[in-house]
Amino acid sequence: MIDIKILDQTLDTDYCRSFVTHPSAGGIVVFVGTVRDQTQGKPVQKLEFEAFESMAIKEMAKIAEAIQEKWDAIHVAIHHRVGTLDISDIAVIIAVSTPHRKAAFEACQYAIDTLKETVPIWKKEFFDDGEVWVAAHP
Amino acid sequence: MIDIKILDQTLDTDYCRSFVTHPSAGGIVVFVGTVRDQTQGKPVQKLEFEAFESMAIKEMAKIAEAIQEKWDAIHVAIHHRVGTLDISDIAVIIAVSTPHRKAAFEACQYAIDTLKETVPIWKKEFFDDGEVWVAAHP
Amino acid sequence: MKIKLVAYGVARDIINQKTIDFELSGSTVSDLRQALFAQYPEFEKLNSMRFAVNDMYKEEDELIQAEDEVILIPPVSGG
Amino acid sequence: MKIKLVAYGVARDIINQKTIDFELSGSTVSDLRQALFAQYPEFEKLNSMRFAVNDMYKEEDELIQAEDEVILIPPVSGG
Repeated sequence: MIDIKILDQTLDTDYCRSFVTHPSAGGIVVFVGTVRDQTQGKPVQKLEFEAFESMAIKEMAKIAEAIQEKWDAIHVAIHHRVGTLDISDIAVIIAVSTPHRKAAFEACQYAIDTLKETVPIWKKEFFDDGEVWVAAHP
Repeated sequence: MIDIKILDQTLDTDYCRSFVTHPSAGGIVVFVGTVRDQTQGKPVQKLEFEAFESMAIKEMAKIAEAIQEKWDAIHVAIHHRVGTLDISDIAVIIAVSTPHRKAAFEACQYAIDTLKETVPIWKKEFFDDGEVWVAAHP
Repeated sequence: MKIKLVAYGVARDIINQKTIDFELSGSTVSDLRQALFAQYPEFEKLNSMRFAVNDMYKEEDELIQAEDEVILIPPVSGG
Repeated sequence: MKIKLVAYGVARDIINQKTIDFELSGSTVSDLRQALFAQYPEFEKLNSMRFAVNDMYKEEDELIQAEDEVILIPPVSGG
């Protein structure tokens, strides 16, 4: 099964862990991305995430399907937060269960790496002296 | 910080995730090992875990310290269950936070691989027709 | 032909609005890129700009139809 | 010398009890291994057998003291 969500409220690690739990699973790997307090040494006050939701959901589903195809993943949950986040808030959760644990690590890492390249979600960092769309400019 | 526990009650994924959360963390990876319903095709009824607790705690702490040393892990939580477990129950949780996410995947995988080699904990599988200490014999 | 553009993130800041009607003389994504960058030179400074129609990324040589709503996708930064 | 052995997992099944007093003629882990395996040949069938004193694994050439409590550690299978 696949569970893809874009939410404007606190993400739930245990929900995702529970969703991917399966009697045949040999390993569950959960990646949790949280808001860092600085970017290259500059203190971050807060973040805003904006998504092109219909396409973001489809791109996340593509990642989940690719994982099921390539690593025989049993269940996959990908939840992404939007709206305003404070330091240490959870921005993304990716949970993967596989028959053998090595595959769960590889699949989960592939998922977060790919999400950061393909899913139309944008992060704006707020500093003391201004705001910046992350990764927009060189 | 390091949180090492051997518990005879349900392990808590969200506690471990929360424990390793840190404002400087770029990634949190949580491995959750659950009880599988079969071993090489033979249905498993339940499991029992037995630990040589004083040494198991120390060996788990060594793993956590090695992770902090080698991958600059910020916080590490390793919780292992003992006693009787049913199918899909959580046997082990390893949570690691690091400044950059790639390190969290590597460190967490190292931790579970090493735990399975060095930590004095033993698993007995119960089948319809008998019971077996896992990995004891070729 | 006239198409509708929808902008997210820094692309919305550059065109200064979420949606605009855009007069496109060519017919491919590449034509749109050139016309858009000519009108808003700030796009040149971005790390990348992609375009999507019907929730799918479009390659440079793909065609744009008159009724299409084209989404402007600047460098993504989720996760 | 007389030492105390404490057995876990399949090792406890083999010696049929959790702790025994064991008469050891040699002084190293290697000597203990030989004497123990001679008395309980079932140990030969295991994938591995390690020994620990004071919560630490002991190598084959390390010494065992008369007051030591030696833990028998058959193949571990945690996780």
